[in-house]
Amino acid sequence: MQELVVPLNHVLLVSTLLFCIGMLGLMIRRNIIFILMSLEVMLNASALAFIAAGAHWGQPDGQVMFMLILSVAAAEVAVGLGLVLQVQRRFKTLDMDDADRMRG
Amino acid sequence: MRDFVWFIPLLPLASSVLLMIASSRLTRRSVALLGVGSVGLAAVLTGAVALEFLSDSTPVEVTLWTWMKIDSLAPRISFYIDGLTLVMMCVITGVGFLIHLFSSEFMQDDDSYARYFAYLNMFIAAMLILVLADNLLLLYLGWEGVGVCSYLLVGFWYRDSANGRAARKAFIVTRIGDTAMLIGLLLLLTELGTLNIRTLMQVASEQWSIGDSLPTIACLLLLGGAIGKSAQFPLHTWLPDAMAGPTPVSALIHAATMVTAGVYLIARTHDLFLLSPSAMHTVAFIGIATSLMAAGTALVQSDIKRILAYSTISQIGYMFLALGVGAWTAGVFHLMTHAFFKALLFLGSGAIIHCLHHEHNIFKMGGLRTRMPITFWSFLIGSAALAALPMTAGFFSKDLILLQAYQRPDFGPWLWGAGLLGALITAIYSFRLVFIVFFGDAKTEPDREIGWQMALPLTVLCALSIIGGYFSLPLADVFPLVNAEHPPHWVEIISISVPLLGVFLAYIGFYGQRPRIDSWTKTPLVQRVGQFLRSGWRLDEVFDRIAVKPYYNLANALQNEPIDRFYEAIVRLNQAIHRHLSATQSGRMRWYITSMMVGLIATLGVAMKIAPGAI
Amino acid sequence: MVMLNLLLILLAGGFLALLCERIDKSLPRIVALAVIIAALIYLITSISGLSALNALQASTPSDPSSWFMHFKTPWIPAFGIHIELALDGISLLMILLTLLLGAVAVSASWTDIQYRQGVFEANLLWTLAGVLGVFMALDLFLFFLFWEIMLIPMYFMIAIWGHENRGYAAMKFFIFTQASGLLMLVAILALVAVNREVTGVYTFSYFDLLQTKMDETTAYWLMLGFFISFVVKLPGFPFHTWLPDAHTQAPTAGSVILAGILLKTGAYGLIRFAVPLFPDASMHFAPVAMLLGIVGIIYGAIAALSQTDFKRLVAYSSVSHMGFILLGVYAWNTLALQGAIMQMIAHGFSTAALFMIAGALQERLHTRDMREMGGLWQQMPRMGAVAMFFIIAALGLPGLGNFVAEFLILLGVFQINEWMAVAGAMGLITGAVYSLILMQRSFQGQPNTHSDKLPLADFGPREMLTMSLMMIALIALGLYPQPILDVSQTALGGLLDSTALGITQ
Amino acid sequence: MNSDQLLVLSPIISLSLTALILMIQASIKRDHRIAWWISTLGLLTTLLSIYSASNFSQDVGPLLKVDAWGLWFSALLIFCALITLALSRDIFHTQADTKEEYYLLLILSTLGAVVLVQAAHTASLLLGMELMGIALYAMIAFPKSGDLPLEAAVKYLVLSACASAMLLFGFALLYGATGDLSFAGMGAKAASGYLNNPLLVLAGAAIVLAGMGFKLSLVPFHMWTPDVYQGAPTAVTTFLATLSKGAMFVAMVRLILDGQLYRYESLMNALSVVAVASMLVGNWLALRQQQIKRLIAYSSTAHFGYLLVAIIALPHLGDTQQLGRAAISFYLVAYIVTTLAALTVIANVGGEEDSDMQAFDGLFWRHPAQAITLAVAMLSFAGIPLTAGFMGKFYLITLTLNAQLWLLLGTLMIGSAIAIYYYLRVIFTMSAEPHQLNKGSPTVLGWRNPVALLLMLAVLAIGSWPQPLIDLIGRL
Repeated sequence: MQELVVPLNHVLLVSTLLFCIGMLGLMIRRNIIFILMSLEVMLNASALAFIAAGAHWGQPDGQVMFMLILSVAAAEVAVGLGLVLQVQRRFKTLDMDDADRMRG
Repeated sequence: MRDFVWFIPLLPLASSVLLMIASSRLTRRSVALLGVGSVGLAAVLTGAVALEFLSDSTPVEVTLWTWMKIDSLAPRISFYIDGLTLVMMCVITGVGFLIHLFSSEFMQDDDSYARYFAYLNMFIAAMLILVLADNLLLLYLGWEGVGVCSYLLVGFWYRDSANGRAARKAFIVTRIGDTAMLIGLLLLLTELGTLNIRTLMQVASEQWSIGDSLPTIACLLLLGGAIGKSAQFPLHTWLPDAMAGPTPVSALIHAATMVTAGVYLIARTHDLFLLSPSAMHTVAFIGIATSLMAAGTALVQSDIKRILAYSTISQIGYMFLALGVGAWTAGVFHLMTHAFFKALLFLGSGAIIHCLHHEHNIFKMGGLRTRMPITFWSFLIGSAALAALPMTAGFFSKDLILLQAYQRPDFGPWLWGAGLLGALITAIYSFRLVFIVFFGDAKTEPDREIGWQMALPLTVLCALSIIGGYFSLPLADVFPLVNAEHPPHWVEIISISVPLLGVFLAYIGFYGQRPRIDSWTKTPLVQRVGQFLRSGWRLDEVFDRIAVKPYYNLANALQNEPIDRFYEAIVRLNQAIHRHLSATQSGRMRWYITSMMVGLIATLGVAMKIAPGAI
Repeated sequence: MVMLNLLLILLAGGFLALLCERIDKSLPRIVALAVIIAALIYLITSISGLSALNALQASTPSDPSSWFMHFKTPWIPAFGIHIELALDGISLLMILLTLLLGAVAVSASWTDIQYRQGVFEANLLWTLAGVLGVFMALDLFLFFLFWEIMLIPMYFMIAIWGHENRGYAAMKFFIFTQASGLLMLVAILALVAVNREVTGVYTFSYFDLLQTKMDETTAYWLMLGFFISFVVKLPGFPFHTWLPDAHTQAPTAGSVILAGILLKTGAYGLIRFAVPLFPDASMHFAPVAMLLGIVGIIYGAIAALSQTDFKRLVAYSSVSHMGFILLGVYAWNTLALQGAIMQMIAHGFSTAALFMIAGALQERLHTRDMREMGGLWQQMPRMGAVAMFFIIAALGLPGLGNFVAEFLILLGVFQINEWMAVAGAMGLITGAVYSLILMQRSFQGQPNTHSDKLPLADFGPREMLTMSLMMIALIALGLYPQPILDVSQTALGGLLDSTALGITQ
Repeated sequence: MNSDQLLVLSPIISLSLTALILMIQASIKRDHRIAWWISTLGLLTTLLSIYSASNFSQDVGPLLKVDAWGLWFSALLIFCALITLALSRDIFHTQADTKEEYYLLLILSTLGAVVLVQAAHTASLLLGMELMGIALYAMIAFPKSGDLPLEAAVKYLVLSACASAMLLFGFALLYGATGDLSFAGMGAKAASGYLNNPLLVLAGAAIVLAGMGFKLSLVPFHMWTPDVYQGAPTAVTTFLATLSKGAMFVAMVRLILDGQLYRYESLMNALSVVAVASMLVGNWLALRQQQIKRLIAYSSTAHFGYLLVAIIALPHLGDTQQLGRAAISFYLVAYIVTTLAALTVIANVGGEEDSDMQAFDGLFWRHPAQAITLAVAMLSFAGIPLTAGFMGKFYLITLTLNAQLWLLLGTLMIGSAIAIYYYLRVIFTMSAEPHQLNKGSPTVLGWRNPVALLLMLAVLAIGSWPQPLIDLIGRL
């Protein structure tokens, strides 16, 4: 089982880091395009973790999950970009901090 | 006949109810007929009962129904007649009838004629119930009933707030006493298991022995009720103010009947008081102290009714003195004579006030001797009886009290001496009144002389004030015999002469040497003393400061519900939290993500901090 | 079935009142009155045939067959919840009071309610139904249901037809009672759970839960849950603050119902549930409860004095009077309990009448502020005399119902603890103070320059009829309370016995 | 795959077919009336297929676990979808553009939800969740007019995707620790001492629960809720509030039960913290909220906080385990039905954009039926007897008492007490005498009136005659 060159924990650490980077991106970026990119990073972080775990256990399941995540991410981004177009057309900006009409 | 004694209180009660319901539909004449007639009929019936009683003096008990019955508590609506009750009934219905008659003219011009008689009748009914009651609870019913009627009548002219204040004061101050009495009732009921007066007295003497603390407490509590109702120190302050009511009311309630209810109560429960010498002493001392104090105050008043009010307080003080020294019969005797002459005086003053356009100030009167002769003579006779001049009714009763006080072991002579001093002052102030009002120059012209409805009662009361002293009361079976040892002659002589001295002094001071006295009263010291006395020893002020003001302050502090501050604080806290939390909903996505991040970290922290012990 | 029908009559009557508004605007009040009278007649004819009642047969709390009536049918079997209604002496008296005051309330709403009277009368009838349910439900789930449900129509009565500050008052009223109701709900469910641990079955029946054994701490906590809920409704100090607002803001009929009946459900709850279910805990707690009662008596009386709003003053007087009930209930002996029940009835009438007078004044003067009144007797002598009667009744004049109640309570308390009784008796003095001030500021005293000029109509025949009924009731209670005492005694005896057993254990 | 399995999968198949038919229809004739009818019939067919499947329950491969519980909730969710359909019909009737895609999205989202409630595996969970979610983004942004829907959609998309990422990351960690992707396998392996890295399990589970907490708008993952509720068309809000949340909650219960997450005390502690925070913060936020849809949003936070209490109580129940599951089911049903009723009226009265409380001024007098429905819903939310919400609360308190979770019980009561205020405020607003300002009676369109009444009756029926539902839930 321990055929993995890099120990599982290390990979998981990397993917955690990636995840955090994505999250941080979400927290600090205001442009919606960058926000979507950050999301992509987060999703890929978990995909990486799945792959590592699958490799660790010697199962194909991890990679299956990776595929699924890829397609899900693609769908998300597709809808997301559609919305971005609308946002640009309506709000004339991509700065999400301006989208705060609803509050309280 | 005596079995139908319940008819006597029922008559005025029914008339009262009728007057209230049909007030707007009755003419003045029929109102008067109903109001006066019902009491008159009650008086006649009382007379019949009294006559019957003279021939057969066994006490009678009439039970109407059981008021309520819970376990052993079973007070009944039940009447009991013995000598004492009969004396009281005669006074109430007799004097009551006269005063009703007087009122029918006195109140002639008042808009609320029917209401007046309704109240007055109700008072008679309640007072009759009070004296007829065979148990203390029913007595308490009458007791409170007369209190309410007194309240209603004092505040009869309700549109003047001062009257309302006086009425409230009267009710509340007596209510303080009444509450003490009610607690006394609770105590007696709990300890002795009954409120029936005769059973109670019997059980009390069996269960308790002289000097026990419980009877003392019970007596003091009952005494509390008595001093409230009978306006004794320190709960007497309501009575002078109660003069705000119509004058016949003052005559009936605040002189002749209601205020003597305390005397009746103590006389009625004398067996209990006999168990507690200290309570007896208290009664005596309260009596004599009140008597002196009120007499001193009466000396300097200028309102005719207030003078009489203080004199009433003072006279009831004598009755208390009598009760306190065990001179039960003397006390009740004085109660009766006092009812006669004080009613007379009040009605007399009422006549004056009626004819002088509601003038109360004696210094604005004067020279009325010739203008209102009937009033003058009745007032003179009344004052003589009040001053206890020999051969008047007041003389006999007061003399009896003083002599029996003298015979009291230990401090008897002291009580006697104080009583004499009181008698001296009494004579001075009563004749001061006579001299100032009826002699000298006329200052206000009376617009009329009184009619027969007013004159007749005055005349009858005059007669009673003179011959009342010769009545012998059928009280021998009620009270224990007191040793009738005759005191030394000098005691009696002094007792007789002191009032005469008082009259003489009054003559000098307020008629003969008036100017000199007047200048004397202008000196600052006398002024100040006078002021002190006039204010009723500043008691009102004291009570105001220690009780009334703090109570009102407290009430004002509670006006806006301080407890609510606590609940409001909760509400405000929640609102503040809401405001702050709402502020976090800024609408900015980045901030939302930050919150999620924080939440994630917190969840992770809590989840991983504690080692998984469950596995 | 009689009990169920009674509820149905009122519920259906409510709908009828609602519907007939379309036919004629003045019809609903007639319908409401007719419905209440019909219910009253139905109840009286049904109970007059009861041999147990005629023989004044004592009932045992734990044995439903000894009660006057008992009805039980399954409802939610999964939790052992039944529709269980039962009637004993106490319930019977309370139901009669409810229906009588219900009729009074309709009379009070006769001209007072102008806006959508049909909806109002419907709410009134539904409130009555809820209250009847509270007085009859002996399944704790059902009891809680009625307890909460009756508040909703009441809430609407305040929120829709109330006065200027109705929103606040209605909200406060509802939140206080609901929040405390939550405590009771938890206590009920916990009691059921405890009982289930012992017996293994779910049951909400009062008769089964009465014998639940539990340890002292549990009992104490559960008792507190019930206690607080009932005391909020009573209301006892320091939970009374909703009452002045609710009473003041409610329309007249609402105040009548609220003061006359709704408060009594709290007292009823204490007598029926809080003490018998947890006798030992209650006895331990009694001194505190009695103290709260005393504080309530004095506090209510003092706070009443400084009020300028007629209704607010009467509301505080209710706080004071309800203090007597709390005091009496926790003395837990025959005398005090009889007194407490008497107080519920007498206070029901006297306060209802005072609120009606307040309503009548408001209708005529468009204010409840006593600073704008004064000397009104002259213009309205009948109203003045009636007011005087009820004020004097409220301050406890012997010969009227309130005195009998207060006397019995104080006597009962005196046998438990003299000082408590003495402190409670102070309420008689303080009561006199505010009562007379009320009279002084409204009907007596200096006439207000404004109100003096208004042409004010005195009480008319409808109002006088209503008032005389209540006066007669109070006089009857005061002079011959025996029938009432006898009926409540049938229930109280058993209640006292059953809790006495608990104490000795 | 045998025929039984095919039968139990029939609901999913039926929904998929409906989606297909809708697509085909779009290519033949674009008409939204037809689309509406197809969707409705499709959903009804699905309901029927659920009924026929209800006698068989079994696992379908490792991915789906079709049991009575899941089927029952599938039926409930489809009921929600039907209500949403009924509400949507009138909304989009009025708009000029053709809107058939909306129905397709709705069916797809429903399909996702049905998969979600039957998911027994990470992959099916992911698929169900995303299918449901992605369709929802589009539904939220569907109206062409106004900025709010768009803003709501963007927010929901980003935040939801973030939550999905969290969820997946958590699963990845769990997978790393256990080597199994099915819930049951994870639970078994994690519990059997197979693992040498307990922290990984805890961290993974915590992150998963956090991700789910987002979908259930539990504090502190709740912030999107009011904005999305407000911005979305009311019909979609209804869909989101009932179907999406309900499905996710069922999935969460499955994960916690099958994955045996309840064994980890610290995890349950973390859930307790979240529950307490949700109960309090949710109610506090709603306290003086003027937008009624936001108010419902905040109240949903509180209600899922209450529901979480039931989950936390599960391991403490001992012999009354059955009660726990019944409580969860009952409360969820009660909450969903009540929410449907409330939002139906809001859709009716407030229209699409305006959900300000003012629109409800004097509603009792203007439109009694709607007002009474909303009032009943509010009372049900508040837990007043005779309503479904009360029975739910009844279950919940009984449960908490049995589990002896005093802190949670206390919070639950405080939360409920606070909640009375704002629910009552709605009722009070409706009972005010109508202002002249207020525009007559609302435009109540065709279907909605009977729908509202139906839902009100359901709320009352569940509350006053709960025995049938109790029996039904007991059999699950």
